[in-house]
Amino acid sequence: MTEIVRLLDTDGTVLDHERHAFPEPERLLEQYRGLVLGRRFNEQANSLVRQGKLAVYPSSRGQEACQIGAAEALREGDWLFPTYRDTVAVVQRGVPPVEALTLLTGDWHCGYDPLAHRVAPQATPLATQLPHAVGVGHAARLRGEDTVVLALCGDGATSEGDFHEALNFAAVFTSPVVFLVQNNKYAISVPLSRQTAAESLADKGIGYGMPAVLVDGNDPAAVTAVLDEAVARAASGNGPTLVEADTYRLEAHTNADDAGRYRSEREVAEWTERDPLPRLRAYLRGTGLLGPAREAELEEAAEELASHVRQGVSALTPPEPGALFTEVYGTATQRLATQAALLDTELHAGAGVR
Amino acid sequence: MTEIVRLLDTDGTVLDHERHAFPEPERLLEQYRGLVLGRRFNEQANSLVRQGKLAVYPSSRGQEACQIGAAEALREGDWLFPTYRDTVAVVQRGVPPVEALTLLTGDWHCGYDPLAHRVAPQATPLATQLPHAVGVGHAARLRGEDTVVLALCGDGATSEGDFHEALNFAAVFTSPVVFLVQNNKYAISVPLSRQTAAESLADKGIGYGMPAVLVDGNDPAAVTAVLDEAVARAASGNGPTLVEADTYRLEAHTNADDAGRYRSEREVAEWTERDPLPRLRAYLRGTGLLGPAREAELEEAAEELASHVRQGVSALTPPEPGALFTEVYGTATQRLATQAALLDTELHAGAGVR
Amino acid sequence: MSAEKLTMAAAINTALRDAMRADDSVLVFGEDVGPLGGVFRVTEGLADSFGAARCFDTPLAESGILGMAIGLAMNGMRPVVEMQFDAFAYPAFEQITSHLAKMRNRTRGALRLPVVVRVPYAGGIGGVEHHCDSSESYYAHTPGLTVLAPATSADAYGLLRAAIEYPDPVIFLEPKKRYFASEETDIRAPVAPIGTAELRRAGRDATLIAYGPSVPVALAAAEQAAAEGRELGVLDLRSLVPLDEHTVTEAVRATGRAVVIAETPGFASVAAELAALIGERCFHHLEAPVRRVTGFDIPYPPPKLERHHLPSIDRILDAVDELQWEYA
Amino acid sequence: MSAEKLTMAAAINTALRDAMRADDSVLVFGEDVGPLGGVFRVTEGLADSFGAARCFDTPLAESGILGMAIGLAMNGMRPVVEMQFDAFAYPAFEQITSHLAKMRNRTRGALRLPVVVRVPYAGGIGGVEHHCDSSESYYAHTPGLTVLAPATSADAYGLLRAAIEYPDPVIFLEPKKRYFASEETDIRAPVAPIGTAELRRAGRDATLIAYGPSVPVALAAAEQAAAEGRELGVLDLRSLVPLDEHTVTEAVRATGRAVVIAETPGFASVAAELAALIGERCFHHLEAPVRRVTGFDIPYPPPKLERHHLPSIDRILDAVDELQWEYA
Ligand SMILES: Cc1ncc(C[n+]2csc(CCOP(=O)(O)OP(=O)(O)O)c2C)c(N)n1
Ligand SMILES: Cc1ncc(C[n+]2csc(CCOP(=O)(O)OP(=O)(O)O)c2C)c(N)n1
Ligand SMILES: [Mg+2]
Ligand SMILES: [Mg+2]
Repeated sequence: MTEIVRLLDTDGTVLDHERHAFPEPERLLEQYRGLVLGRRFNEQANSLVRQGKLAVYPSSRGQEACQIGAAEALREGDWLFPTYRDTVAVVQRGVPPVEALTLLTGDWHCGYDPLAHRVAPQATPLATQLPHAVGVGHAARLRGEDTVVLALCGDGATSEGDFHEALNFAAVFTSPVVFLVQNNKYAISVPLSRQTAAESLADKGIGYGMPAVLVDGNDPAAVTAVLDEAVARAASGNGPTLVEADTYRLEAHTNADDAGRYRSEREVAEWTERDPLPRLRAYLRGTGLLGPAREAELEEAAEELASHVRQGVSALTPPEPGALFTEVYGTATQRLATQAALLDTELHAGAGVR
Repeated sequence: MTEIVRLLDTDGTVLDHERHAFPEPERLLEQYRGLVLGRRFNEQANSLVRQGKLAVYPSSRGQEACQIGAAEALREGDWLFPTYRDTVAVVQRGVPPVEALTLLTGDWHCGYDPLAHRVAPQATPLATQLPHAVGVGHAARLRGEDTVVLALCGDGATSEGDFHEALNFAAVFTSPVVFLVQNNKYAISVPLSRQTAAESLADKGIGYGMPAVLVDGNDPAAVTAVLDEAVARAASGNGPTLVEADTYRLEAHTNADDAGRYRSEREVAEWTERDPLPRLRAYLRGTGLLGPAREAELEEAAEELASHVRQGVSALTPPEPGALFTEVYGTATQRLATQAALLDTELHAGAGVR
Repeated sequence: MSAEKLTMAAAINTALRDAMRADDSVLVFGEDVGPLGGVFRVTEGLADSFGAARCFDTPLAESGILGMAIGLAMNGMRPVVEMQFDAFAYPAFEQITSHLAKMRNRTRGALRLPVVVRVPYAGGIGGVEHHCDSSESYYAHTPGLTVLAPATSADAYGLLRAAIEYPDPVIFLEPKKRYFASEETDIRAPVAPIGTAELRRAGRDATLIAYGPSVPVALAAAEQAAAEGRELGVLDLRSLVPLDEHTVTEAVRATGRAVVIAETPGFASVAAELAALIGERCFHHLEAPVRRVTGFDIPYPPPKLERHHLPSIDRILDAVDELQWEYA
Repeated sequence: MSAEKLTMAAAINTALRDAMRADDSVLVFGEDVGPLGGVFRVTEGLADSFGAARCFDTPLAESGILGMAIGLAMNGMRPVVEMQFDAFAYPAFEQITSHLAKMRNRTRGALRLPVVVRVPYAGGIGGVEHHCDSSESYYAHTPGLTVLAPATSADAYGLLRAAIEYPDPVIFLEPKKRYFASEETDIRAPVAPIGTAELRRAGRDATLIAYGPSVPVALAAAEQAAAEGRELGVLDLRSLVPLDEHTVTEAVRATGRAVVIAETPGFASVAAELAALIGERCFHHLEAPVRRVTGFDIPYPPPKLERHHLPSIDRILDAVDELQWEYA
């Protein structure tokens, strides 16, 4: 059975770590900032759902170590391929938070420029983004660039054919892709036992001839160490890595879900014990890097982010209806021109005509 | 690296075999009959192509040990899921040879009754038959039957998403399915190195939590031993097995292919040395079970089969054009009734009207 | 049992329940259909009532689900699978077109596949991308598939029962936005068989032809037109394949004017088929060109813009206005 | 270079070669397109000339191929992928509909995908099942895809060059049965841009509308009709999306009669779209209903029966005969 990489215990004490370099404490302090802000972002998004300002929000509460770890493992010029659950990673990677929420406010399908940020649109159809990641990495390699692509997916998504095809392509083409599976134990209501009969998802690496690592996904230090290695391997031309992060979705799948139907409060409580935030906090307090002043500062930054998101989302104005037609093709077809004209006429006729 | 199971050396001498039971020599004699007839069938089909009586034929020359082994491993009531390349297995399983060739004569898509023979239609879209096999096995299990399903595919097909989904479903549902991958080293022109970066295809078993075996696919004794075990495991409720058979396609992909474009004669010559026929023949001669009289008998049976095929194929009459419409739905739609009437009118108007 | 208020979700749940009770070989499976009862709660309670062998969750893989259903059907079962949302059936497209649709034909009737594929489909629920596709045209275009699109709770019940008993594969399109619309209905009342359209409202001036989510919109438009002095008939197709060509042409011949209404992008769609068919069969009865009021030929819009895309009462009535009444 | 005899396969090969020479970012990949040169030899010699980095074989997985192409296009490349046969593109259906078609729209134009998907398609070559599907209607129905179907070697060259230079995804349908038909052609002569139909033959009595493999059949029918005293125009669409609606309606208005010809099953197809469009736009010019001569609504037949399925000269002329000439 694949051994799990863990560098910090749940109480923040440092564990033996022979094969993996423990990250610089300063780096972990930076990450802690991300965790605090990410947690606050998740909470803010939840309340925007309650206020009806987001259609839905798939929270990553409990998975923030993966979110921040993924974004922080990448260098400038690297690419991130997120799913619907990875908004915190997207924001950490530099996408303006309100743009990252555009999908969920219902204003447009993707609110940011993927090329400018090297962050692909958040993928909803499961596992479909993984072959794209391979293509992006392959293009870079063809041009001799050392770009690395980090692609995220969930445990459920590993069952899809596209997961298989992407990992296999990456291995065959020695593509610079890090596949990070956030195994949060559920695909909506369906438990991991329905996704695999293997001991771990990392076991799949062998079948692709690809190095695979199982990491404690709630241990920010371990996530960082493992992803650093995988990114370095990819950047140096040694190909892809499969990383399975053992983590847990502390909240329901989305606000529309009722997690009580399929899992126990006890299970949630157990995983709350392994929450990455207090874990890293305890470690950093121990090192002396984190004191009350710094903590207050972070709280403030988190509140600032939250208020920025609140205000930004409230200030959003949906695109003009005409936008429906402008970017379907580079040049509108005769058919679309006719349809755009029809809508335009309707809108100018205005209300009350009938 | 997965070890290969081999019980007979290429010269027919018996090798050490601790973990696998060497099949009864009488059983191997029966298999030898299958090999001889299968080889002759392949040759006959090739010449029918040359005569323009088959549209195409994907020969299994060189892979007959897998073909016969697969068919013979099954018990009454078990199911076989073949591909386009597995006509010899289909015939060995009891499907009348001419019915098995109907796809290739162009008379109809499938010439036999899959339910009567428990042999699925030969699948052309790669790997798509594998999830079907899981469903057939699952249905049997739900009814408490000990049916086993043996599903065939090639090395190329392992790259398809459906391969992944089928193996994963089988493992998760502990389905009584034996997946036999005939790794004949090529997918048309594409070599194995473009299908996987792993050491063996059998390595994929681990990722599914499924036992996997790599077997010398040109060793009829080893194929039999391994498939027997896999079938027994499935029948007793212990779930699926992945079997990779190391073999080689001695002829081109089909008559339409030009194998000289992608592989060397030397490579073919090397594999000809490992041909399953002389190998088993040498062993059987050594045991004394096979003598000149028996060999002559088999030759005769093979010629009889060939002539039966020749005559049967020549005697085939294509279905009436009206058959195009009768089995699209149980009851023809209004649209199809109109179209059938149109064709009927045309056919009755006859030639020379225009 | 007589009429009661029932949502379409409840009607479908009852149909599944009754079918499972009537026939042991009926199996319900897919993603989240087990303990959760489906993301729309359509399979609620089935796992409880019939056990995990009859109603179960699978690994998350639509092609695998469809493929397994095909195998189960090959071996005596009657699988009813759920594709969680319209666009998430696309991974199963090869299984649907190359196997599900063709197996009967391929084997000259020896192998029939009584599989029902339930697809919650179409828009109007404020769903984000990939959750609101009108995918009916892909299926209706594929020979060998029977494609149903109920608009009412009663039809949802009756057609689903008929679909499950059908010897051949059925794509069963459930208009999401009707799931929780509750209506007075007697689900046990007999329902017209698969392949029959139903005139929901008579009207001598023009015929509105709709199905699934567009039927209530068409009825509302007809209601409003009546207030304005025009009598519009509303034909509910119920079944896209087989299409009730006879009833369609009769209804249009009776009025001489037709508007086809559907959420699907119109290009090369079921709506195009209807316009083409009417053009072919009713040519000398038509007083005006057949108009299509469909979704635009664009990807399904984001939630805040979807109302501009969907056929609306106004857009339908505008189309009716343009049916060249000056020539009447 | 002036006119020479060139098969469509050779014209496409030359287009790929010229495009690869003109632009380093053009990549050709798929199954067997490398050393083998494709099962139809369409990519012959490209791997040799441009190296394994520019023309290569992938693992055998169509969704992976399409997905990788999307990623390559996201990062500056211009992939030209081959789906070995029409029906073997179905595993890539989700990638095509949910990503390839939608990426530009999803990102409001920020991400454009200059991907060309070459699909050897349609029948008439005696191929066994799954090798002869007319899959154009699936693609044409999907908003965001440009769908081309050349009928001649010259168009195959010109349109493929244009497709590769196009900023958006193109489904490029290559009629297999035309691959080895050789015709006098000057492939370097300028070709009308994407989105323009071409009147291949003028004729005042009726208009035959065709594309891809059906164009030569339509031309042959027109030839025969001429011998019988009827002048039929033949319009070659070349581009299904965008459809040259203007030229179609002009051509039909000029004759008042139209027959749409296509191998595809007719139901909810591109042929249905044409009939619907003509009905809408040419209503007052039509002397007779638009007739569709298409493949039947059945799975593609086995080789020995395919001739009964495909639009034939006789079937086209029968349809022309029925265009209500008695009213003329
Ligand atoms: C192809 C596809 N099928 C189904 C869905 C519906 N769906 C959305 S999220 C989800 C569960 C995904 O689980 P997992 O991959 O573990 O990711 P998580 O949500 O746990 O982060 C499902 C079934 C989808 N988005 N795409
Ligand atoms: C989905 C799909 N894609 C492509 C093809 C075309 N094709 C037919 S056989 C073949 C190669 C298959 O190789 P492999 O699985 O190794 O089987 P083998 O022919 O060697 O027995 C290909 C690409 C197909 N039949 N189905
Ligand atoms: Mg999960
Ligand atoms: Mg092979």
